[in-house]
Amino acid sequence: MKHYSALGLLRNALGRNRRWTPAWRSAGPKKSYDAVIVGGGGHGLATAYYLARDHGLRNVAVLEKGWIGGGNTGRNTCIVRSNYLWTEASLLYEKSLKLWEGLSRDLNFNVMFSQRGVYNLGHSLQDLRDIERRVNANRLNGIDAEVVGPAKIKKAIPCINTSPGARYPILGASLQRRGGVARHDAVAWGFARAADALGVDIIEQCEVTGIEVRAGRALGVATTRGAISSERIGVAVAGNAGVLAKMAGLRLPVESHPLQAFVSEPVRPVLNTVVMSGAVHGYISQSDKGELVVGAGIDAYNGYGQRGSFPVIEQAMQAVIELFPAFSRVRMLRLWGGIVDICPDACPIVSKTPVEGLYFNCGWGTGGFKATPGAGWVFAHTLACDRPHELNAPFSLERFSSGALIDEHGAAAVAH
Amino acid sequence: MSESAPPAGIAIRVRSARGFINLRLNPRNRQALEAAERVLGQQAPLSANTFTGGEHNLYWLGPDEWLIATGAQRASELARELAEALKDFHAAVNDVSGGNVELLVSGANASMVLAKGCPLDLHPRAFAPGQCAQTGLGRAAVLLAAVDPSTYAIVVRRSFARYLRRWLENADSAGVPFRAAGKRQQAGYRSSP
Amino acid sequence: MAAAQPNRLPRGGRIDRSRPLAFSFDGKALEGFAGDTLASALLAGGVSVLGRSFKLRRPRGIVGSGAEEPNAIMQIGEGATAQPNPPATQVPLHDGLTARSTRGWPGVRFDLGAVNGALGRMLGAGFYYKTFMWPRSWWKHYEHAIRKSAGFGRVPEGPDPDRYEHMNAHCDVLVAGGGPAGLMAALVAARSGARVILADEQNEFGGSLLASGARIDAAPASDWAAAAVVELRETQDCVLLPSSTVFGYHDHNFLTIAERCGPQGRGVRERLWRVRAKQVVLAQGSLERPLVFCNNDRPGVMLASAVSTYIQRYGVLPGRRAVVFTNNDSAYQAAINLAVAGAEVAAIVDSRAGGGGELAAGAQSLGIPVLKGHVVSDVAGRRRVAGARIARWEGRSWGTVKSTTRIDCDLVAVSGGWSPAVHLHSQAGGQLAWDPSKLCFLPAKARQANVSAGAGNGKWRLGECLADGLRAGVEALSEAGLKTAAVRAPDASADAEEKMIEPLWRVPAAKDADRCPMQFIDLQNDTTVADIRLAAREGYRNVEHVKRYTALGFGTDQGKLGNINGMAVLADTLGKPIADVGTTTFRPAYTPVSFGVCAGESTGPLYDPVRTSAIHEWHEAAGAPMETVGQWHRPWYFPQDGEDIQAAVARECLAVRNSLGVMDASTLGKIDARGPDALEFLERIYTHDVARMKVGRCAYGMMLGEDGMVMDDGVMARTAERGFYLTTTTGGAAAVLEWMEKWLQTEWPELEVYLTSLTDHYSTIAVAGPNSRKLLEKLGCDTPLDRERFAFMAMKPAVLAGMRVALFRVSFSGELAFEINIDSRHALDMWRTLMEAGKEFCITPYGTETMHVLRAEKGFIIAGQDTDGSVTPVDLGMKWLLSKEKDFLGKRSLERPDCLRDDRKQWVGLLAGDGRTVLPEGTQLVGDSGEAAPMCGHVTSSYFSACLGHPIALALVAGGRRRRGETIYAALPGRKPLPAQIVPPVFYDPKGKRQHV
Amino acid sequence: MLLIECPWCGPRAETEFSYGGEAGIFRPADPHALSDAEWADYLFYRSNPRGTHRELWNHAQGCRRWFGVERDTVSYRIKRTYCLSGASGGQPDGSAGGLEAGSGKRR
Ligand SMILES: Cc1cc2nc3c(=O)[nH]c(=O)nc-3n(C[C@H](O)[C@H](O)[C@H](O)COP(=O)(O)OP(=O)(O)OC[C@H]3O[C@@H](n4cnc5c(N)ncnc54)[C@H](O)[C@@H]3O)c2cc1C
Ligand SMILES: NC(=O)c1ccc[n+]([C@@H]2O[C@H](COP(=O)([O-])OP(=O)(O)OC[C@H]3O[C@@H](n4cnc5c(N)ncnc54)[C@H](O)[C@@H]3O)[C@@H](O)[C@H]2O)c1
Ligand SMILES: Cc1cc2nc3c(=O)[nH]c(=O)nc-3n(C[C@H](O)[C@H](O)[C@H](O)COP(=O)(O)O)c2cc1C
Ligand SMILES: [Zn+2]
Repeated sequence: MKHYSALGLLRNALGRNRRWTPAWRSAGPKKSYDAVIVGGGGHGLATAYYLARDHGLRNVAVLEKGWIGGGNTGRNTCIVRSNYLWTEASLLYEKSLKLWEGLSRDLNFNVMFSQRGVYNLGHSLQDLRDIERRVNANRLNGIDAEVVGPAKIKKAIPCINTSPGARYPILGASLQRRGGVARHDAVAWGFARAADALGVDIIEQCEVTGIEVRAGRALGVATTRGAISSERIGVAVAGNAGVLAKMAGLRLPVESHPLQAFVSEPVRPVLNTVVMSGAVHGYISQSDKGELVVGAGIDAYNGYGQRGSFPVIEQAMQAVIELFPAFSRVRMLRLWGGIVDICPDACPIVSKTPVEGLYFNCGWGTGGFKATPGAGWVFAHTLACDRPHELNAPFSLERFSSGALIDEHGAAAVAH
Repeated sequence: MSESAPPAGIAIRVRSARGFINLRLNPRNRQALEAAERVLGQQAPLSANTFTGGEHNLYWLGPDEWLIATGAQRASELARELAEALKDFHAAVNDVSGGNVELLVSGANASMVLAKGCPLDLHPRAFAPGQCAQTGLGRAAVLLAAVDPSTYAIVVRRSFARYLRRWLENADSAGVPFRAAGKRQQAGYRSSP
Repeated sequence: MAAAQPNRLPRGGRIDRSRPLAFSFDGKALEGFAGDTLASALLAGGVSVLGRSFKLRRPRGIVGSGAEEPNAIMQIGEGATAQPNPPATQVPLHDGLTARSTRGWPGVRFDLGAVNGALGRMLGAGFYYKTFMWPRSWWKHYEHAIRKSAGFGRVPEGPDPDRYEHMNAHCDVLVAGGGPAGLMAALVAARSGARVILADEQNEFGGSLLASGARIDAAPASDWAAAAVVELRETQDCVLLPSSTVFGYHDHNFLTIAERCGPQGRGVRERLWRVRAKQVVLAQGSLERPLVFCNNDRPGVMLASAVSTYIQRYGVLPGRRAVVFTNNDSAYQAAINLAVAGAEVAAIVDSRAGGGGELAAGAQSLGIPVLKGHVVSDVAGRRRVAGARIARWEGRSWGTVKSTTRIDCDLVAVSGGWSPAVHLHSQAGGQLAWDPSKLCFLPAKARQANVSAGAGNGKWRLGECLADGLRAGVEALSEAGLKTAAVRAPDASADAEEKMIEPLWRVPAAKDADRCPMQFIDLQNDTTVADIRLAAREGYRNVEHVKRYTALGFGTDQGKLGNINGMAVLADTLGKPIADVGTTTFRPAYTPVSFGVCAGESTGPLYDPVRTSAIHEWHEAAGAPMETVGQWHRPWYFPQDGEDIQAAVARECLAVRNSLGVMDASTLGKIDARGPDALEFLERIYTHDVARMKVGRCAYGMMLGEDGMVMDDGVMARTAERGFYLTTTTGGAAAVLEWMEKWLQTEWPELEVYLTSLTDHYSTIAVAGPNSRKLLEKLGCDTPLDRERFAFMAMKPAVLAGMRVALFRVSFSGELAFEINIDSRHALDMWRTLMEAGKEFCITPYGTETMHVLRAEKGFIIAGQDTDGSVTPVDLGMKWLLSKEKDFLGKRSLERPDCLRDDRKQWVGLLAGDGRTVLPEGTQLVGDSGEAAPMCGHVTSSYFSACLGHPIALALVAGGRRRRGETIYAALPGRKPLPAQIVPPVFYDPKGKRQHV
Repeated sequence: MLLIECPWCGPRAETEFSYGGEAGIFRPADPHALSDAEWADYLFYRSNPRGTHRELWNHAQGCRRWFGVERDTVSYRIKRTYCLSGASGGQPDGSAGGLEAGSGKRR
């Protein structure tokens, strides 16, 4: 791997940029690996990176059916925060946020993590109670959080509509200043490049079509590029988790739904932070290039189509205009969808499975981008040690039988 | 663009003094059906999305559900008679007069104004007089019925009536893209430069 | 005095020279004519630099004449009605229009940011990811600087004063695109009696015919188009939508069209057509491709077809001395048009050794020199093309050219061939196939009910387009099951014989591809050939990676101009066929659409219905502030003479406790459940033993989800042996009914039960307080109301004050209380009657806040406030509500290990240690006063109790019930933890005597 | 936006309906006889297939009937819709709990 440095950039520029080498090798699959990660999204790539970096496991392959980052990692609205309600969840996300804070340096790849703050708006008295409760819990868990009133919100976000006459007036908000956004594609590329440098094989255009299980043990995978054996298989395929589970004869408490987002044309800077609202369902930020990036709600039905229904977009538009009446004349440039893996309690599964040597990282639903480094970190630990880290122990499959669900619906109704 | 719009010219009025009864029974139970029809003095529509007129309007709501619209004075008494006639059957008769408001929307452009917020195909071939449907209008759920080629009856839940009225007035005031005039559906409203 | 239009031709064009229009660009006064676009008027006025590129800030001029324009991104108008970002080519000119360029500081002509251009090599693809990381803490400063230069236009300054609306439409055949192919398809469909919608994004139908000298049926092609439009307009069930872009092709043949209504829009600025089409004919036409050579972004390098359009349609001559550069025949037409319009065509530079076909002969007969087997390898000039460097073409894209000669010119008209606009076909999920002879992707198998026609289907010649449109129309009709009228395709003037296009994806330069001057592929994002090569070198080889690494096709034109060239260059770089590289994914919007039109009329006052009770107007008149509960507005409290909320609520509470209060509880959900199996059904739904309820009795009922968590609650009454009246929470009403129906219809269809919503029919008035019985008695009630004959938790139909009601003796306040359910038509009357008669008892209306305080004093829960989806009835201390005799929904879940833990959070009362702090709701509780103690619960409800004279709170506390009497701590932000004592959750009248009197 | 054919009312826009998840999840006859794992399977585990999915929809703004839909979760194409009979709408059936199947069709 070529180290990126200011001098290197200059030297390369003078050399007409001809000396750059691939950020990650296009590796062919070997017959066997110590660990195979299925899914070349942020989570899979981060898992491989931490496996190699922290657990010394370098004979590792990441198998991606298309191009890395082409799943939800490449199609999300990039919101990063850790102000979840329950201690179990917020500690996991906070671990991730801490990793985000050093990630560009760790990876020697600028993932453009921008801590511009995240506002979660409240529009009813019950919203305010929930905000108060969550902010207090965050603070006691050592996570930065504050409650702000309409006047302060208006000051920080001049184009927002805080009029008390609005249909759903803004009564207050929680603010996490350390929250923000990151450049989605760069996260996949940065992890890939850093993992590759540690010897991980990143294998694109390689779809896993079967999982070999004998006597309750996972032995390898069948792929469109041949069979690969490995006794440690970590699956991080987000919306496709159910499909992979079926290959191993398992079912999961997860359902796949389309989730849509859209961007506007680039406009001059108007929105310096991230704004989310559960009641007026929408969330919005402005990218470094100037597009307004807006997330809509999920479509109610199961779907693997990476596209959704237009009425959901209409509702998100109405929500944005409620919050920002001046955005009405801004124009939508492009809209797309991703397949999100929804869990009954709006919390993820990072867990061993009934099949030995087979591990699943899924169920992040509409909010797993922010977890990318943290999820990779705990999943790597789980694979390497064959037991969860204490941070992900609560997120096992057992909770669905024991009843120890971690219900983040309230805090995560717009869980991005 | 600020010039105000010539309204579409529809008339919106509340049909006053209406009473409503919700009737549930399984039409396969002929005896029950006939008992109800005897009280009503008319047939209940069995075809989906239709209504019958007569002394009352009987709207098909579902395969075992009808809305009976009648005079306000008559409703509670009729409900009692129905309940009495059906007391030996599995049936439900509920006076819902207080829960509904009936609006009449009329005018040559009525269907176009409604189409702004209603996903149904309101073309006269698809939704002819005598047809009705429960559907959405704006953000309210309504029962929509084609009374004659330019008149629709809309039954809406009382708590949504204020909203719906406002929605209709707004839709009317924005005019229609082209006038429904005679045979021609439209007159080009944009002159070619 | 009229501003000069130096480039306006003396005649010709579809503009109305009798209607001059004044406009301004960057403050400069200019003039054009009705029928102009902003672009044509600017060109007429001699403006050549219109913008700066995004990254490198190079000066840019107009390249295209339609949706493909990447450079001329404008800011139109000012204030609240400003419009950011439309390309000048798509802005119809109107009088007084003000336009500004959107990039460049201080201005487009002299831009300080242009230093970026000098740093170009460092700013190559992926530059950001490699830098700005040192020192770590500086990133926020770097980011600040990066963000400052973001974006093109500015968001308007205030709320949008214009209106938008939706229109639902249904048709047999939707035709997208009104060029010759689309018009033909629409004609045959219309003549066959089908319901047709024809939409075209331009303000006039005719597509390419509007700028064409061709003839159809021996008349000018535009006359044919005009006649077709007249016929369609006269046909019943045919809807013509000009200025309307079909921007989205969604599932189940649902398409979205944005209509720009303009000044004739009768107050509506834009309208969203939501169309469900049986069949769709896609006749979007094709997009011309530019050629890729050094400095090909200089103002004055323009698409050949755009040159023709400006001359033919707008009467504007975009240059005086032109070089036409092509690899196919179509550009010869531009050369001819230029020459006929009076420009000098210095040369047609044709990469093909054999040159052009019949059109070439025509050009030559006009004296235009044709350089066969040559290319333009570079242009001179910065703010405007000054000359073209011509080199011999050896057929090798990646070599270098030996020597060049310069031809002076101020216009280079380029054509690299045509790409069918397959956008909608692809959005609909259709496949594409690379055609190696036509050098373009053609629509292949469609996934939905659509068929492509015309240039959008790879038919370049007019005659073919007309015939193809007819074919597509006929196919669509037969797929829709409709009869087809006999229609023949008109004759097009003999289309010229053409020679085949030959590949020319990149023009070699004097130096190799990494060292030569920049060769642009995506003009808006400054993506160059070198960038694509760099991306490939760095391993970003998938076309989607290249897109994301170089921003190819990311701009407002979505790669209409550059994508295919980019893919071809990538294919070359990787040594793969273009077909294997493939395209990126096509997505809505075809061209950008405003948020406003997508939102339609459902904004502002129509954003979401406000549901109000039948008594609402009284509350409003009383000046009650409203609380939003679900969609409802409910009176929150009733302030008197300047009272604040605390004072009002204290007064209201005391009034209820001491005498008489009245509340509008109409928003509760109400359901009539009836049938032989109603009892059995409700046994399964509710946790308590419903069978024990006698007719005329009420009970508090609770429903759990199958996961055992509290879902909803309310009072239910048995109205008959087989009939029940159920109430739900305000917010839960609709969901609960739907959920009950789901169980009934899908799981237990054998149960004979009918559920009917009575939420709106009945209004509910709660009369509470020691004097409530006296009040009702005073009004005259046909039923005795005394304690014996109308016991607590009884229900009776009655006539009260002459009105028919259902009376419930239930209490959510703990006081003697009645709930009057009355036909909503009479609710306001009843309310007024109560208020009048209650004067002697100082009757006091109270709102939701007082209701909450009163119930909290009594330890009654509010589902959704004291519960949050993780709370079981056991946690609430309501085990008594769970039947031991029967199964009910959610019961099994309560036996899971986690639900049996005795350290679960349990609902308790809490008294602040200082006796005066009202603990904020949402306060977290900790076990001891240490700073970092783990949380053991939180405050769910908290009020100052005027009747008790101190604050009270309710909380969920881990193992709370066994910890009664213990002290825990409220972790108040910025303060020392405040001790609080755990107490039972009932603060007032724990024996419940008052409600029984 | 999907176009869903209500077995009673005919084809209607998706916005008139609400979704009810996978069809054919039967409520166990005796929940208390189930192990925690089996109960969890009934409660939370779903087949979530990529391809044909049998699911429940409710014509919420229309006739309020729940019915079955067979839909492809990739193409979103609806293969058919059907009235329900048995528990959880598992079995497609015309009888619809004693109601006349398709009596809801347009005249
Ligand atoms: C529109 C949208 C907005 C969102 N907004 C946010 C947000 O603001 N903040 C936030 O935190 N989260 C957000 N999310 C959620 C977030 O994107 C995801 O939770 C997260 O990116 C998941 O990462 P992943 O690596 O697990 O999955 P993915 O990035 O989806 O990676 C999974 C990979 O597995 C591959 N794969 C699938 N099947 C196979 C197979 N058989 N063989 C090999 N490979 C396979 C896929 O091709 C894919 O590349 C959003 C999601 C969407 C769709
Ligand atoms: N000589 C050549 O090589 C060559 C190449 C291509 C085309 N042509 C000529 O171009 C013409 C092609 O005819 P045609 O009818 O196929 O196309 P056209 O270009 O004449 O018309 C297409 C129309 O569709 C509109 N349109 C595109 N996308 C739209 C959308 N999403 N929504 C609404 N409107 C949209 C365009 O604005 C245009 O008016 C013929 O005359 C043909 O000879 C010639
Ligand atoms: C945060 C973010 C910003 C984006 N900005 C743009 C943009 O400026 N221009 C653009 O064309 N697409 C933009 N996209 C959308 C992508 O082009 C693409 O639609 C998305 O990654 C989904 O991939 P697909 O459409 O190829 O399936 C953006 C996507 C994300 C997640
Ligand atoms: Zn229906």
